[in-house]
Amino acid sequence: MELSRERLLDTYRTMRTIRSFEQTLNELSQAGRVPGFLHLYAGEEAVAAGVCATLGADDYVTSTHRGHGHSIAKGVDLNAMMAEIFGKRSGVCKGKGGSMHIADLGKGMLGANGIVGGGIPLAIGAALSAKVRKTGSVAVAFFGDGATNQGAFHESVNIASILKLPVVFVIENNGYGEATPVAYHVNIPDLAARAVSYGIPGVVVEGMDFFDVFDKARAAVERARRGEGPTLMECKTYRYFGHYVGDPLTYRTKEEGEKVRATRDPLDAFEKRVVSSGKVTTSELRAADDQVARAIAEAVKFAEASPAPELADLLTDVYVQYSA
Amino acid sequence: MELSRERLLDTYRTMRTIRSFEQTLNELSQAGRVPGFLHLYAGEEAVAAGVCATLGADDYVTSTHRGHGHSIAKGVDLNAMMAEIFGKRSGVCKGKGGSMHIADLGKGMLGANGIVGGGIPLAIGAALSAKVRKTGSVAVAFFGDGATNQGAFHESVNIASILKLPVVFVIENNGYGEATPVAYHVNIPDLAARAVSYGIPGVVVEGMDFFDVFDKARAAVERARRGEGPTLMECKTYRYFGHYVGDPLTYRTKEEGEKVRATRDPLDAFEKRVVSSGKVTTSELRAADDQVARAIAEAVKFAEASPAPELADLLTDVYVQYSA
Amino acid sequence: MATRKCAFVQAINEALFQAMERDPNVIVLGEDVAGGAGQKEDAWGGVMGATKGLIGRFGAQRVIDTPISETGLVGMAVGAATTGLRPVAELMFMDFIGVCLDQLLNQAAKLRYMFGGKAKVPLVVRTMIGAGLRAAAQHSQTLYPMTTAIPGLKTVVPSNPYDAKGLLLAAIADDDPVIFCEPKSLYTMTGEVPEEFYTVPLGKAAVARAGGSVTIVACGKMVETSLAAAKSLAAEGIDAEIIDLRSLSPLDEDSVLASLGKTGYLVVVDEAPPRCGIAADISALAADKGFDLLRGPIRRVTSPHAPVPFSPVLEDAYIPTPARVVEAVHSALES
Amino acid sequence: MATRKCAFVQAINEALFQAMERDPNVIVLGEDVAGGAGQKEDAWGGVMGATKGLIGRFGAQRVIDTPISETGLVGMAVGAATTGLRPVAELMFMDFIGVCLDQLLNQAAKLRYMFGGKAKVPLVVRTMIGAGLRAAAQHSQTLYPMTTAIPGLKTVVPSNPYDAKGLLLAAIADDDPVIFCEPKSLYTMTGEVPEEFYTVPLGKAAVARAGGSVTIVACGKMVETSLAAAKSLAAEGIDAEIIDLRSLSPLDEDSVLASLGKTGYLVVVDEAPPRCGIAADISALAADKGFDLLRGPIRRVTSPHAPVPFSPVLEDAYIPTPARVVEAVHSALES
Ligand SMILES: Cc1ncc(C[n+]2csc(CCOP(=O)(O)OP(=O)(O)O)c2C)c(N)n1
Ligand SMILES: Cc1ncc(C[n+]2csc(CCOP(=O)(O)OP(=O)(O)O)c2C)c(N)n1
Ligand SMILES: [Mg+2]
Ligand SMILES: [Mg+2]
Repeated sequence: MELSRERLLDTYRTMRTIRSFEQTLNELSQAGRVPGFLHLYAGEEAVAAGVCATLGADDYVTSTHRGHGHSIAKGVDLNAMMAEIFGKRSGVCKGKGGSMHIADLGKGMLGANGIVGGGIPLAIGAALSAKVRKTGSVAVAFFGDGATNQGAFHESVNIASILKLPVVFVIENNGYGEATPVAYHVNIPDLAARAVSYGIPGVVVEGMDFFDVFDKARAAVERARRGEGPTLMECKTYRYFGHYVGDPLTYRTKEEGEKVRATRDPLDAFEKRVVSSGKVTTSELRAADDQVARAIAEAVKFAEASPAPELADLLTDVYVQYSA
Repeated sequence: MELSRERLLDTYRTMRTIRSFEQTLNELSQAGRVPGFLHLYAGEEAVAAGVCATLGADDYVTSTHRGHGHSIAKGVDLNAMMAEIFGKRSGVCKGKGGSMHIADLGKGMLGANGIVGGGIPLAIGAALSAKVRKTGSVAVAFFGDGATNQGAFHESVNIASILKLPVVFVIENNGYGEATPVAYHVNIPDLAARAVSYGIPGVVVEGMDFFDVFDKARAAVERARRGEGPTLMECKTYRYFGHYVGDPLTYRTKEEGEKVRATRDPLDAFEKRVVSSGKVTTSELRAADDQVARAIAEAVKFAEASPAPELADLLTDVYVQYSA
Repeated sequence: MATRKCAFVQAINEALFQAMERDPNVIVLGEDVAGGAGQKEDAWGGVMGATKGLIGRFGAQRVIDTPISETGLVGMAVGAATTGLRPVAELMFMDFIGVCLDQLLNQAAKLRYMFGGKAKVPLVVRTMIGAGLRAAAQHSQTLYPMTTAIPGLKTVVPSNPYDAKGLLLAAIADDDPVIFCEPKSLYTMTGEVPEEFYTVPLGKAAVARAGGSVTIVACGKMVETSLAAAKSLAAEGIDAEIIDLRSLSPLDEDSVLASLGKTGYLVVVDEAPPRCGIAADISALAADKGFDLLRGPIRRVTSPHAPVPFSPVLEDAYIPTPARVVEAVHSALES
Repeated sequence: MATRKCAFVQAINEALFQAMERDPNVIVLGEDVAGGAGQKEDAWGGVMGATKGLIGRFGAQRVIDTPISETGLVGMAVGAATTGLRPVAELMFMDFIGVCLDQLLNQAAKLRYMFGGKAKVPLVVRTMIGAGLRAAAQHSQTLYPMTTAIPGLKTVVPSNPYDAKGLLLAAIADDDPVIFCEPKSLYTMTGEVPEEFYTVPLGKAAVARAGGSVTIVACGKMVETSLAAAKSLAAEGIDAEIIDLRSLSPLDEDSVLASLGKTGYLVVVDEAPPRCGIAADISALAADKGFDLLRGPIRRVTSPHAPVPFSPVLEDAYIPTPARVVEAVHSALES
């Protein structure tokens, strides 16, 4: 474990923030206090945290409909995220995007995306930009197991391979695309095997283990930064909540979820590992929990207290300039 | 060589017909006697002939912009094809489709297609139809190396795999997509390796050798008919003419083409093999050549003599029925 | 016919059951149309339950869950339709048409013509349209102008449960490809629906409200909006006639012109943005074939030329309201 | 400025050279835009030669051949535009928009709005449109109504070499995504073109012919058709004014209405099929804001509601002709 105590605590805070953010939203949404549809990231924290821990501020990520975790891990402001989800003017997108379109280009977060697979081409574009402008940045595309069946995935990975773009493709294989199990929607045990089609490395990752994600992401990011081209990482993970808040979850057993929580929970695993390493104490982690809880409560308060957009906002930001 | 003398002669006639058809069109087009753009199949005869020799009249094929060979091998009437390419009312599509849209559903030919990769989803649809209606038919999708980089390819092969559809995917790897060499547009030596992504067999085929194509296609078609799902065949082949009639062919050397013609020509190879087997004589083949030459000349005469479409045809066939 | 109150989404569901009962060549396919749990009674049956129960009744051969591969699934439906089946494919949200348009634009719509009439494509693509659910810019669009513009496709938009069932059954029986647009904000709307099989013909508009002062043309959710506007207008003595187009292609030009002949004034209400949309299309019809009937300018009430915003206050301002329709009618009548 | 005769396709080529010279962030990408032969002087430079020579001058880092993967290449361009480049992507034929629409409809067009104004997408997509080359139904469409309808995109259609160069340079300099439609049948048209860098502003129509009897609105290839019609009309004493829209979005409403104010009569000529197209769009504008100026019905001359046929005799009957424009003008003036 080469990470410093500070970085380990940072990482823990990131994962705990994601978990608490999603648990809080689950409750708020079920109570009818948040508009719209929410896709929660709880359970998959180690993927976003592990990958983003290998990135700098100038690196890019593209995300999905299940994007809160990526935004938090990439450092997007919690208050601004929460306000966005509430549809408020103080939101990171002025309330125009909502949960499915959170973006913060200043943080290299190129957007959640409501189109399955839609962010993958954008990621190779960011990588092309880095390559042509020689900025040294790397781009990461996060997407689900289901998204690997979209044409956009196939075309993008191939292009990235032949142009040797500095990009890492991260499959978050949480076992399902909506209600459809991965064993139904593909005919192969490991999605990482699809790397063969593009002549790039394919890596299977234990996505519930921050350290496995971190190590393998670091290798992939370094490879990309060296100009050697893309890597396809498949992180085996699990989503704790339904596909969306309100999903009756009829397609999987209660036991399945309970077993994952009991045996593979990414926060538990992390805690066990770092505490037993002696680098971080349990009480430090509990203090972090409290800190996170306060930050989330603060974010909710901020969001609720923020004013709604103004009607004039309806017609701004469609174009930079739109007239003769 | 288990094929009977008659079938061998049939095969030869098919390949010779394709070759002559294309040579004739090349001349007619350069002389300005045929409207529109033409993509010629000469050089790739063994693929269409070899695959279609394993199919029955009730089996389906989908084709590409380079579709004359598939149509001829599937038994579409020569006169009707030629008239179509001339834009005549006696054409197989009444002159409305032209070279890039030749189709004859009665022969199981579901259409040439001007959209690269566009026919592949149609082929899995025909296979689904066969499966649901339990007709025992098989569908074959022909497409180029370049088309394997289209999303439609990826999505279709995956669906076919998980639904175990009776379909065979035939890549005609002729070394180029337009002016772009395959070694540029993909990063792997064999496109057949893409089968790994779908958990289906991938087979590399010497596409200039009718017998190799025939044997491997037969295995794939039988597998499909048994309900065991799709196969991805990569036929290594070569196109003798440019991408389209008029292509300056600046992207490949003259020597490259001459070498293929001298060493791998599918008609020469076939002739050598069947004559040395003793099943067919050279003079039988020359007689077939004459027969084919007459048929092509006949087709051109038919096409040229045929009347143009009538203006009323402009508005028919848009819908089966279009009114309240 | 025996009728009873039934929600819009149930009317859709019932139509699918009845079509599948009558014809073994009708199949349903799409993402989670069965719903992941195979034969189980509690399978999703589509994200909104529109296909619920079909898998239990008709089995996985005819109710086919697909991967998230719209080009593959829509194209497969086109190919299946050309070779003997009558597929009903679900494109979950019409916003997703961008990942599969080619199979509609260049294949389904054109095969028959390109093949000189030798193919037919009896395909239905069911898809959800419209805003109002706080689903933001990529899940709220009203994109039927795009398919209406494509020769070779038909486009249908029901505005109530009765039409939803009858139009869907007509679409499935039709031998041409039909894009069947379901306004998602109407899914919970209830209305009288016959239990039996019946069809509502494609290409025939309905008079949703008879009146003599002004013609309001609308479809889908905007029929409800126009009816609400007509109620306020009636209170001021303005008697609006509302034409519910039901089919956008084929278009029932006669009904629009007949109403215009009665009233002389026209307002077109549409949820799509203004450019190259249905509101423009109907205006053009009236300004050409109906010019002599027109007694004033043609006003359009549409969404603005902007994406659909997430925030409820903005989204509510985005969608045409009864108040805006009333205002447009006033403006049409006053000039 | 020094001008000389230059073909439309050369004007495009020159604009690309000049834009790339001025700004290292401008890149060109697409299928065979270099052309397979790498740095060689005789590389294709696009199927029609529009990008010829760029690879030799700017190298493979900025002139990028892509696989046949339109979603990948257009989406890559969108992502690159959002992160500092100014990509000019080539979508060879606009007919192929069906395999990549999502990246335009839901990404390029909406990122800025969805992100609350924090992104800009300075992207140009160059694409060929139109019939006349015997290229049949999947290589001849006029699909700009589709992109015009999408809020967040701009759509431009030049009608001559001068505008082609100036509009393309303006599009590349523009900070919003622009769909740049090149009528392929105009590629060989010649005209006076300045050698220097210049721009023609987006959103400004041109008066292609001044006149007082009737307003004809057109764009692209149909400007030429309308000019030919005006010539015959002039012989009968009908003095047509022709408005060349140049930009479809933003639309120069004022120029259309100003001309209508002069003439009182309107004919809209467009190569796209009639439903939900530009002809309908302009009609709707006139029937609303220009109603009081109208002295007769608005006639539209468009392609029929049918795919583009292959056979030359049918294709020639498909595309609007000067004769049909003349007829429409007669009909507009007579009623
Ligand atoms: C193109 C497209 N098709 C379908 C959908 C509807 N949809 C939203 S999320 C989802 C499942 C995605 O599965 P996966 O990629 O595994 O991501 P996960 O939800 O499991 O994180 C689907 C089908 C969509 N948003 N976009
Ligand atoms: C979607 C799409 N993109 C681009 C084209 C233009 N185009 C026509 S043929 C062709 C090359 C196809 O290459 P390949 O699949 O290898 O087939 P080949 O021509 O070599 O037989 C291209 C790019 C097209 N017709 N459709
Ligand atoms: Mg998943
Ligand atoms: Mg090829």
